[in-house]
Amino acid sequence: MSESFEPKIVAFVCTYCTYAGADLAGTSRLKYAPNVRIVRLPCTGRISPMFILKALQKGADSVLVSGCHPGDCHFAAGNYHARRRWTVFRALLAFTGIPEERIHFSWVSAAEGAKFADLINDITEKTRKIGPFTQYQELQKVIETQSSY
Amino acid sequence: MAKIGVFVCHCGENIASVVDTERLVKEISEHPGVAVATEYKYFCSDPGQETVKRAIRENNLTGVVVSACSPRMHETTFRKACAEAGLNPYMLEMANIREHCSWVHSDKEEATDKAIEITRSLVEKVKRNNNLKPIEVPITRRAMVIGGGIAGIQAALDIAGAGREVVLVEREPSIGGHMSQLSETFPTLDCSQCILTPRMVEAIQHPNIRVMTYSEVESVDGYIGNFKVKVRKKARYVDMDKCTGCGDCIQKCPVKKIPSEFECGLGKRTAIYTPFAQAVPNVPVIDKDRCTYFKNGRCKICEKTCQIENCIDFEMQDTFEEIEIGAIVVATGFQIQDTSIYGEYGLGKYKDVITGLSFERLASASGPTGGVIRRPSDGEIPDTIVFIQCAGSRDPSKGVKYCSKICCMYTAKHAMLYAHKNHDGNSQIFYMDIRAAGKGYDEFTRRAIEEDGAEYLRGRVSKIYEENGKLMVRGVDSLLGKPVEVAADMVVLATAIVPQPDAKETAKKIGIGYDEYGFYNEAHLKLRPVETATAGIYLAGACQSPKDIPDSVAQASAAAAKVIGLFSRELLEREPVVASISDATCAGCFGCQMACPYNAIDVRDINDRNGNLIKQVADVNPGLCQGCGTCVTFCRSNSIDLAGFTEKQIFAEVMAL
Amino acid sequence: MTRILLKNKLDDCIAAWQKAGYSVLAPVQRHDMSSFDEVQKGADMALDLILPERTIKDQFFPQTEPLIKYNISKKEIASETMTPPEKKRVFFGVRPCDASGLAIDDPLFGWDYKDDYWFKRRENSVIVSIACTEADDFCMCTSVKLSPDSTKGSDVMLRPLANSNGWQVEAVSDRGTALLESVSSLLEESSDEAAPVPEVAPKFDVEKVMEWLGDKENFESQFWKDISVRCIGCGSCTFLCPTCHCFDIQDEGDTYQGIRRKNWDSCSFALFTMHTSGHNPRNAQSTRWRQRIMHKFNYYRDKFGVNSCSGCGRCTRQCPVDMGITETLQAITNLPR
Amino acid sequence: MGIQEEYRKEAASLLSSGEVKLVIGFGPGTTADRRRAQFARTAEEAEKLVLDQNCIANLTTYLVAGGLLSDGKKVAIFLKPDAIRSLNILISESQVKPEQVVIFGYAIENGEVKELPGRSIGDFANLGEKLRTATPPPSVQQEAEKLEAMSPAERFEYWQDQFSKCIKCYACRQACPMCYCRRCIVDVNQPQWVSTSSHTLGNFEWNIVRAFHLAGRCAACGACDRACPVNIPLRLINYRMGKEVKEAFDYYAGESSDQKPVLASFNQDDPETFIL
Repeated sequence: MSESFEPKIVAFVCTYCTYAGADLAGTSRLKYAPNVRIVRLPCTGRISPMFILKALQKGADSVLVSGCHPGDCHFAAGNYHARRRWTVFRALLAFTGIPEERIHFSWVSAAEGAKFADLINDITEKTRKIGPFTQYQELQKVIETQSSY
Repeated sequence: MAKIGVFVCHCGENIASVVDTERLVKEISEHPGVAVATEYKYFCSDPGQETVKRAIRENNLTGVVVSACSPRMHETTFRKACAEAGLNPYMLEMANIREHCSWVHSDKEEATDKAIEITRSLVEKVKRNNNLKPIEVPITRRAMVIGGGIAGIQAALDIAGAGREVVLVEREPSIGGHMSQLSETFPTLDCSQCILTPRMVEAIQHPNIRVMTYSEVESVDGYIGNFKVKVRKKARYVDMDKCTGCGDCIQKCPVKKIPSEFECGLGKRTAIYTPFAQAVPNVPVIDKDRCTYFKNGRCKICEKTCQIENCIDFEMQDTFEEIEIGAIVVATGFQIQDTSIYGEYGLGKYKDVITGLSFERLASASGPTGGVIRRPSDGEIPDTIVFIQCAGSRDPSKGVKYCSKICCMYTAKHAMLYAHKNHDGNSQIFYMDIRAAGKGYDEFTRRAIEEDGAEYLRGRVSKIYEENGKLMVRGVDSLLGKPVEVAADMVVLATAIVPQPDAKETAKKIGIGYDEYGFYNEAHLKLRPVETATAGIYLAGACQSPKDIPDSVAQASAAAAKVIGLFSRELLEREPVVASISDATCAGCFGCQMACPYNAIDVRDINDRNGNLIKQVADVNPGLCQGCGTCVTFCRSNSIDLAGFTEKQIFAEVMAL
Repeated sequence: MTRILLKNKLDDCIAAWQKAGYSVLAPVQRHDMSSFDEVQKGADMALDLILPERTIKDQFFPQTEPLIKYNISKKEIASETMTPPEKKRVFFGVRPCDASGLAIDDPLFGWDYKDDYWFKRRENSVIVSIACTEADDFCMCTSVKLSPDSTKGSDVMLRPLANSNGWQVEAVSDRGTALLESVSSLLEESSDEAAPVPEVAPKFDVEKVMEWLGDKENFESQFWKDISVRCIGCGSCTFLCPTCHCFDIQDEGDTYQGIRRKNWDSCSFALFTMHTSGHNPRNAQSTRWRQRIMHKFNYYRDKFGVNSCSGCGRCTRQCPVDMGITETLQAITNLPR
Repeated sequence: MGIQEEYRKEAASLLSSGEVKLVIGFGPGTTADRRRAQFARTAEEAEKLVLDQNCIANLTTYLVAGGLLSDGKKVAIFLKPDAIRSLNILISESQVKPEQVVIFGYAIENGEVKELPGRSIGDFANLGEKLRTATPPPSVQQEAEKLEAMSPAERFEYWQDQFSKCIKCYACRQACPMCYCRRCIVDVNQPQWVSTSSHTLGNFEWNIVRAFHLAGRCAACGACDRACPVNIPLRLINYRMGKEVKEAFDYYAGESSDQKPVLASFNQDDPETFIL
């Protein structure tokens, strides 16, 4: 893989836990890779599989979905619903050939600033290793070209 | 056309030292729809906010992005500023380039690129923000307190004292709870009944308090300010209004040998009974399962004894009442753990191995022994009592992981009471640690040791067995590092405090969260300790975690203060982040209804002009909706959307990344 | 004596055309589907099919086609037209019904506005058709007054030899003549007989159908509701039709750039006529099915003098619920008058 | 009397007594082995219904089309086990009221039509267990296993080849009884989550979204697969999703009519091995 490859990572997070966890990473001045872009949602229950597909279309090399630990959801059960969807969606993506190592799921609480920072570093590193998600990005490129006949 | 203002904050050096704010401003001002982009040292300062306001007015901005700190920090600040400048406060987004950027990255180039992308993405989002209005919900200013122990009584009295109506629901025949069973209370050794009974009487006589004993909450519907609580009033078979509390029926009842729950089985009661002499209300109930009439169809001696016509009514049925309630205080209390998990301690096998709560009854002047501490087996006064602390608490393998918090104190108290009543008595206490934090608490345990001769042995008890009429307590003194054996006449186990056996079902009925044990979850352990995650429902007492009386009372007053605060307004304003459903496209599968954690989704009929049903659709009750968006994601036809986080907004946000 | 092309010369023929700058496309069977695609040799072709599942229309009017690229900046939206490709193509092994379909659609694409995307491709393509020797239960070219060897829309017509060694070759247009010229050395004279054309019994009386459709009284007839009750409203018949030509224009892109595309659309879809208000003038499947039939056998003829159907039968052959044009037109034919 | 005759007779009597307004069954199709849906409204029409081993379509699709049941009247319908599963799902999703449907149940075993006794959905309650243990068509299972044995890149290529064929005719959606939405997500253009263009990317999105929406709701009737005019093996994905909800949540779609939708419910101890 070329050394200059900087993966693009899109994270969909809930505002009460993981967003706050990322805030804590900030207030604790923990350093992590700048490759992640965070989209804030009220709850993991709000995170639709469509978000993940669109992020991939927009060139994300990895996607992270993260929220409150089970039992800690601000909205009581949003993360339990989310967890079921993820299980199914993850299997679906895997079956259609979208590698599991490009879609990450985690629980990061408001107190886990360090976990958030480590997670981003880890995902960045792993994605850097497996390289850009060219397969999917190629599909986008095809759209932009006229058919040959 | 969108006219967005972008305000890039330096946060002193916090942002500007890492992010090239000048480049950020330059690039973002080239972004379509950005009318103004400017930077400043502290936008949260007064002059900073003034700049924002002026920019809104001068440019007729349609949206504002403040690139600064976390929205959790200053969203409210800038929303207010927007509102003051005449812009709908929800037309604001915060681009978090501090916590999520400058504080966590060091490479200036990369951090600046990231800051630009974060800001752009939120500019695209804010273009699609909608003017929102806080939701106003009317409040029923009547509270319900569930549980009539000391916490419930305290909360009820405080709320009632502030002039608001309270319904106090207790499932036992009398209010009073566990505190009414206690003999004396630490650390002052005042008589529990003496300090509690006046409160009980005050509660039942208070014009603002309606006490519903022998009643249980069946269901809770609705939402903050507007709950509908269904209460089951269990058939008492005695007319509350007619009974004078003379007690004749109790005297005459032929079934006299029922182990009294209140006396922990150490005393007896009748089939028609009040749990204890000072019961409030002083109206007996008939124990249907034990009553001869209910069993055999014959007896009715109580009815014949009763001087008042139709006061005892064997035909009485459970009745239900639906009550409109604005706020709920849950004070359902605790139970003690069933210590038979420790087979080696022989609770149940040896009559003289008892729980701490039983000891309270033995020590109580109103108890079965009149306050003389006697062995349950033969009524002898014991010479040596062994107390075992942590008999269930702090034991991940057999008991519970947590500390039950009150056992160190009450064991010290027990040793003291024993010493005061039996000067030659010898008390030996096996303990793990002595946790006596609290006003006057450590002094109290010291007193037990130094003045009342309590002997503390650090170590666990491995076995209790009977030998020559003595209970042989075998354990290890871990300070000396050698086995010890004590011959005791009685053993008292400091059993763990656990949630009520039906705590989880109750939580589901009420709609609140609970932990792995069944203790109820507070909204935030430190900052919102008396609120639950469900707005309008508060916690008091040991249903949240093991507590002593002062803590329970303090929390009850805190919960009451929350309720009183809520009731100080006629209308409740709520964040308008709620879901809404499109009638036209809803397919009526009602999966959203099942997925909603708040029961906020109803079925609504759509009729034609003649009133014929066309279809049924799902409908969000904005008063109940908390805005999690779980339904939005569930909806296959994309018929649900969430204000503040609409599909369009998120799509734009992602497409701008 | 006629000119023939022997099968063993086909590869040379392809090579010659490729040398002359043509891409050669033919029916191929790939990924469990038959359609027109580029081939390098005769063995790549699936010439034994009665018809490929996809039509040749796809190659002139693709299912999705980019028209304009645009870039959004603060000052302006810059756009760039994506011009249709001008690659020269030979289509080999086209069935007469598919070739006819192209001819039927020509007037539509050249009517008030000359659609370059269609005509650039038409002008640069030579259609080498092969007459049918087999038909199935769904074929209905004769019902729409075409035949298994009609030359409409073709530039060259090949008739399979009875001995299966090759084809009789006949140029039916100037473009066809020129194409054959380039491979004249590969053709030979022969007296071998052509295989007989299959009997395709007419399935309906198109004259009667047109007459009934032309009667305004029948527009609101209960007939439409009854005949379409089975229709599930998918677009497979329209998308597999060699003459259906409806499209939609869609912008696809992100915040900064995008592409305006021409995508197939179908009168079978409820969304096709849905107004922004939510009102839908064709709000029942029966009205949409009626539109399809009326369009093909009434409106189109009114405007362009030809029915918009070449009788390939795909609409029934591939219909998930076994419907199609044939059943409806048969029913109209049999209606009591 | 064979089952075809028996059902014809009963259908005719249901219609003539006015018990049902319509019988949805099968009739002869264009070719000898094709059967098509037949809508009998009179006893006479009912006498012409066909029931043989070629009657494989899942007719429940018609129950949810065009407000058929909105007048509250009853409809009789010919259903084989997979279609009964579909009906269970439709009932559990409030699309069909069970009391409105009279069922003529049948199963095709070794090329023969067997009667499934019972007329209302409740009579088929024990079918769930029978279906649960039944394996999907071995060909589907084998093909899916073959795919799972591939590397992700190979699988991606496989689906890329398959999805590139998709023309977005939505025959899969229209043929599926579970796609009863009044408006499909693909028809939402504000915002356009699924691109309507039938380029491969758009086709990926569409097929992934549809498979997701069918997860835990597919009765494996194969209607989508048969409907697809370009032969995309859609059943494979749906089979894989069915397997996932079975393994992860012990959920078998359409087992009963009072099931909770698998993605609208949860267990606190659902598996989560993949969550960091």
